[in-house]
Amino acid sequence: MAQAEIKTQEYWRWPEYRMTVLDRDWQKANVITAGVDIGSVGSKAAVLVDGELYSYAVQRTGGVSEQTAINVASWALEGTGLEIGKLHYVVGTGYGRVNVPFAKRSITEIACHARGANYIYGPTVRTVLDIGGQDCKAIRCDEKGKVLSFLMNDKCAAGTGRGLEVFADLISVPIQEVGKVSLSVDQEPPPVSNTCVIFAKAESLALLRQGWSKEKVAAAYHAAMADRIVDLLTRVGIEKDFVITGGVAKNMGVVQRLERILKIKALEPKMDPILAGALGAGLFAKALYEKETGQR
Amino acid sequence: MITAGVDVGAKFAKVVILRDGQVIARAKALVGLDLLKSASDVFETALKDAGISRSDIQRVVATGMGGNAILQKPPINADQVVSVVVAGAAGVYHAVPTAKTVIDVGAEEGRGIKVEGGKVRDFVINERCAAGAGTFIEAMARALEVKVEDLGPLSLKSMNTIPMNAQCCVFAESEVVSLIHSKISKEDISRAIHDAIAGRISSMVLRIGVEKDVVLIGGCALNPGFIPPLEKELHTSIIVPEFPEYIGALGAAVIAANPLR
Amino acid sequence: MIDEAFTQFREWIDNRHEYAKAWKEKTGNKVAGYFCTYVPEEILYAADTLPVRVLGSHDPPTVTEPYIFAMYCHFCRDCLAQGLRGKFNYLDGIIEGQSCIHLRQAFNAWRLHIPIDYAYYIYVPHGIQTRRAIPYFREELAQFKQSIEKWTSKSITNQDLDRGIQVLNRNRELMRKVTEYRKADPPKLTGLEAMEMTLSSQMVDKNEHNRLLEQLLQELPNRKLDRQSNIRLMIIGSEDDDRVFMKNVENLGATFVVDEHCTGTRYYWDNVEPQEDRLTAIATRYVNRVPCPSKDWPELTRIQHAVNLAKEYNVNGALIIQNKFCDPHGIEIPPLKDALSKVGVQTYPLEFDVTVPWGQFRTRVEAFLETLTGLEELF
Amino acid sequence: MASRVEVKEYPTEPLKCWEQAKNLRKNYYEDYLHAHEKGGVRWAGGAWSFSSIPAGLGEDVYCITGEPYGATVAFFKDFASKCHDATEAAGFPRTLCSYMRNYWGSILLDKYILTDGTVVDGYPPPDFIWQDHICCSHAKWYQLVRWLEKKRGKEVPMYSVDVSVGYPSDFAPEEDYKVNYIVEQLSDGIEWLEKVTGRNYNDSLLCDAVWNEMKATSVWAEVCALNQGVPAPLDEKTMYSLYVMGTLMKHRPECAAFYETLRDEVKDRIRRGIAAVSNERFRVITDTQPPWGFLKIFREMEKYGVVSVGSLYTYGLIGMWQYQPDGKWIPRPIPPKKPQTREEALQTIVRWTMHKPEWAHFYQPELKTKMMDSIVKQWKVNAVLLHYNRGCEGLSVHIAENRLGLIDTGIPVFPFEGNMGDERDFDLSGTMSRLTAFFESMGLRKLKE
Repeated sequence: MAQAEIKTQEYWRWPEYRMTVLDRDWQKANVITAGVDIGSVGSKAAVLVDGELYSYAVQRTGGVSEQTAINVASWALEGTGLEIGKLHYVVGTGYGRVNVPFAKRSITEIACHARGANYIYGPTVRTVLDIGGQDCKAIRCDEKGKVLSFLMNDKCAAGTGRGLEVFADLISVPIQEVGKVSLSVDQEPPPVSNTCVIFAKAESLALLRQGWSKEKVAAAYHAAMADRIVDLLTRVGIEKDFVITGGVAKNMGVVQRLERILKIKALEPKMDPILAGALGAGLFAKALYEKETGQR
Repeated sequence: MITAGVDVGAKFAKVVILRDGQVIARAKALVGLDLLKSASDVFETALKDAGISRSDIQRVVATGMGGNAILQKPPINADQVVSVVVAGAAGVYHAVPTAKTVIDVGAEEGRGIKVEGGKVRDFVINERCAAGAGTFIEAMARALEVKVEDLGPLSLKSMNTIPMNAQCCVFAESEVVSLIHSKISKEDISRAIHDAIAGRISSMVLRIGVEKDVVLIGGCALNPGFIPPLEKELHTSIIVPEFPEYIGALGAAVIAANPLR
Repeated sequence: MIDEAFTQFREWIDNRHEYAKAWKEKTGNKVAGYFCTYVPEEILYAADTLPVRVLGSHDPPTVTEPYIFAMYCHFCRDCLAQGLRGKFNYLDGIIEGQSCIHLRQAFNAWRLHIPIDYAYYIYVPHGIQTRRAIPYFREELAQFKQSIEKWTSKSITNQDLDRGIQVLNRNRELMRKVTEYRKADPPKLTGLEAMEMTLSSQMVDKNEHNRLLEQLLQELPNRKLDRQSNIRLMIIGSEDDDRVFMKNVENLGATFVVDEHCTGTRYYWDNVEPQEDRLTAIATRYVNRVPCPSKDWPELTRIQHAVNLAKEYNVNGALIIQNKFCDPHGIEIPPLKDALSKVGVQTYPLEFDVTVPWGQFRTRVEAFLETLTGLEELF
Repeated sequence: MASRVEVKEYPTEPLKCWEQAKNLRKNYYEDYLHAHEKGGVRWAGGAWSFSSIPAGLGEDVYCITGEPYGATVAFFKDFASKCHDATEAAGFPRTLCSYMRNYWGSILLDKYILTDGTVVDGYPPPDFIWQDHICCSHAKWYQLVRWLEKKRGKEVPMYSVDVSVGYPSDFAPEEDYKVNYIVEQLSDGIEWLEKVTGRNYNDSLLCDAVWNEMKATSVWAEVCALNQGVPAPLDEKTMYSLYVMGTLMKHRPECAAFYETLRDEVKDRIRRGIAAVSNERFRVITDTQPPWGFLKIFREMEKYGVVSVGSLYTYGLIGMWQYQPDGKWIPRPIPPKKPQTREEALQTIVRWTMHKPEWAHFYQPELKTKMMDSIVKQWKVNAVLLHYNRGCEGLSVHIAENRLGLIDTGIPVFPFEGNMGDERDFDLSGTMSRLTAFFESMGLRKLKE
């Protein structure tokens, strides 16, 4: 009996990375805090010295969030001479926020993304769109990065990072590339009609088999994704300045389509927007530490 | 008389070659973007396996999502296309003649078919939501970070039931993630996943009514974790024929052998 | 005593079926299931029949597919599923008082597919804002009373009706008294406790429920809840008996201080005002009560009532619960949001299904609580 | 494909009164739009509202009924999806009635669409709302129209009639206290109409309107009864453009007149053996509103020689029927004499309306199953296609029970999910492949590409 064996090349798997800001020295700092953002797909740790980003790491969330938390935090500290024990205060956020063993407190990614966006993009930010692995959040905030109101996508992951991963796999294009690929069409095809991740995949597959190019299908998929996200944004109401955080913020295919539909430009990120949640948590950690030690 | 059935499914293409009612070859492979090519390759393998050539085969009947792609197209030159429902019924009649109810769970579709002597009396196919289909299991396996084939066995180790809402596949996936984060064991989560999918399938099949014998076919029939909860939901024992994923192709081959059906 | 009382409420809910069966044993009388709070229980109590409301089990209703298309709310499917699974096989009758067409399907499927001696549908008018509703409903009630008399083969006298009215009014008064103590800061009881009080009252003999409420009320004033909670929440919307959700939310440090649900205050907010013609008195109560949105037109009176509650109970924010596919409540979400925000009450909408995905909802609710407190001290 | 079966081809030809139908619809929407320019009054309400009552306000009273408007929107998918986005942005759940969402969306976008797809800027608000409450959404729908208009600074008075008194038997007199409950609301309504319009009410116009309505709804049933002929002179896709007149203006004289012309033409088609579908060989009926954006499924069906001869929906949403003692289901004959007074008119129209065939299943699924079974037998139907319509809880209510009931009668049943007004809930390719599988299991083959 013949049986072809199954190869799985993981186009959805994005690279994990870390970095240290060399021109900063934690030895000279009064307050060393960290924010650990355990998302449903990616986990991020940001270490802050006196409220400035010092080092960070981004990796995929594992099955056991405690372990993931320890791994990502340790990796962020790698080679800095710092260790988890030396951190003054750690705040956990994201899906697994309550499972960060060394965090003194957990705060939702909603509050953290608003605060983090305020740090990354400055006080003019009023609307934050965070496109995460399985959730999509539209947040309205004030000049301090305090949340005024927010909305999350309904119980459907269409228009989230997870959907993109499934799609990248389908058209065998690395996840970091799909956005770019989707833009390389001379004319925008109609969006895939289906929002359910599985059916959108099936629909895209059918299109590919009808002879559509990868680019064209990618465009159709991204367009549908953008439509979904716009629905959410219009519900919460969009006000300038508008920024996008989370992993998908790096997907030009989604971002440019959003900007086209909304007729509003998203601010250029000064640093990796996937860090917004962890940064916000780190900043809250600083505030909490100062509160605890009576410095505020 | 030699006939062949080719089932071009959403994930796999399957071929069955029949000589006077006896299966002489089976083959399957993942389908790529080019349906005709994928199907033809599997077809070739099956021919080799049977030690015959296309000209030895009187009739070829195609079925499955991509069946039309090989209709009267070389090298297979299928003579006819029949729907998965009709093929499934015919295949089950050949494999388990006593069957009254057929449950067919493939990659993207779940189906329930009421059969009488190989004829379709009524059927139901899952509509817009893919929960309750093979892809669902795959997505869950990825969320749990276990191999798809391990998920079923894992679930059998669990003693606990956790209600899980499987309306939407990815929604369920998020539930899985939150279960992971709330320290539920992989065994229990796998169990919850299979209970949920069994719930979806059975509630669909109940529409057409469940009459013994109940036969489970399609790729998901290979998943052991799926059968106990399904039997529990439907209050009946379930028969899984040999090579359940080939039943559609078998049915097509059977229909090819009896063109007057 | 207080904790015993609340434990008793909880146990009544957890053992609802055992309770009803035992009651039947003990009294030899009939037990009637009902779906909607528009069923005039006064008349059933007058006939010494125990009305028990069919409420959620929160098991996925996997057996209802053949009878109810899944675009109808999970609650009506959950109700039917329990019937089909034999959970209510002790019922002598099943009754529906007209409200939404979702529950109407649960009733009809029950009538058609579950063996039961007696099934009755009361055409409770929808036009409660018209002046014609009360006299019309009085006629419907007369027919219902007749039918019940035939079924229980005992005639219902004015004294019987007074007895029925008295026990229900008493139950309503007592539950309203308990609710008063939710105004206190911190409140004297949690939202979960309040919910369990109401749910149990829809399941057990109200005479017994009243006795327990009376005892509870003696000590409640002196109760100190030892839980620090700084956020006063309101919960509003469709039928809601999801105790797990209440517990989880209150574990996050908020307290539900009032609700607007037919499984909450809406059930006991209005009494029957005595009149010479008892049926007119009852009809008047059900026509003028705080309405289900399905009957609340052309004016949006329920929303005004919800706004008043929000003010009286001094709430910081409100969760708007919509059972997926519940049209009457779904339609009112935007005006309700509007009206509440006008009095400074922020809201967050949540779509409920038969099981609530706490993992997902937790983030929404926690973030909502954070926006209410604003994490002020951290900015 | 294996050998094709040769089938007899019937002669076919387009309907002569087609243009007349088109114009009636076109004018209807434009009359509403321009009512004020002619000094007229315009009102909004449902297709089932007692439209003959406002007719007593004068000859220059124009209305727009909500469901047909929602369907018109649905027919133009791009505009429909803009409407859905607008209502969801406003915070309404997407699971609500899709006609209602199309209608609200049109208001939120402040755009008005005509039958030919022309989108006019500025949604014309009605002078008053005259509605009845039949499902959970009907009065709520217009209550929210009112709320939306108020946000735009326009006060729209609303009156809605409660008809939720159940469904009377064909073989016993209606219960007076139920009839009177509705009649009293209507007479209160007349006073209300006078108050909000400042006009004097004309009872003889009311009597005319009631008479027109009974004629129109009875004659439409006669037209449908003619479709019992083999080959069917009309197919359902065509009937959709014809029954709609009754949903727009059942109380108007031109409606009754049009149905009489149509009836005579269809009789003539029967005499000459003219078929709607030339290769008719398998007759089906459907149920509930179709997914309006996808009427091509009917053309696909024709490739298999399948013709839909109608549905309880097309026959009985507007058409009035009744059972004879012998069990035959026939067009409901209109009363012997025209009502002369307000009281007579109200009594007559209420008793008439209570018997709407499509009203029965709201309370008793068994009655709908019985009517569908009568259609199957009297119209010689081979199978029933049930549209589980996510867009309309009112007409889909109890539909699963109807499926079970029909299966018991031995007729093959094919249920499919969709939505009359929201294309996101309808999967064309999936539905077609399931439908094909069904036809195959019925022994049918594709006759033409």
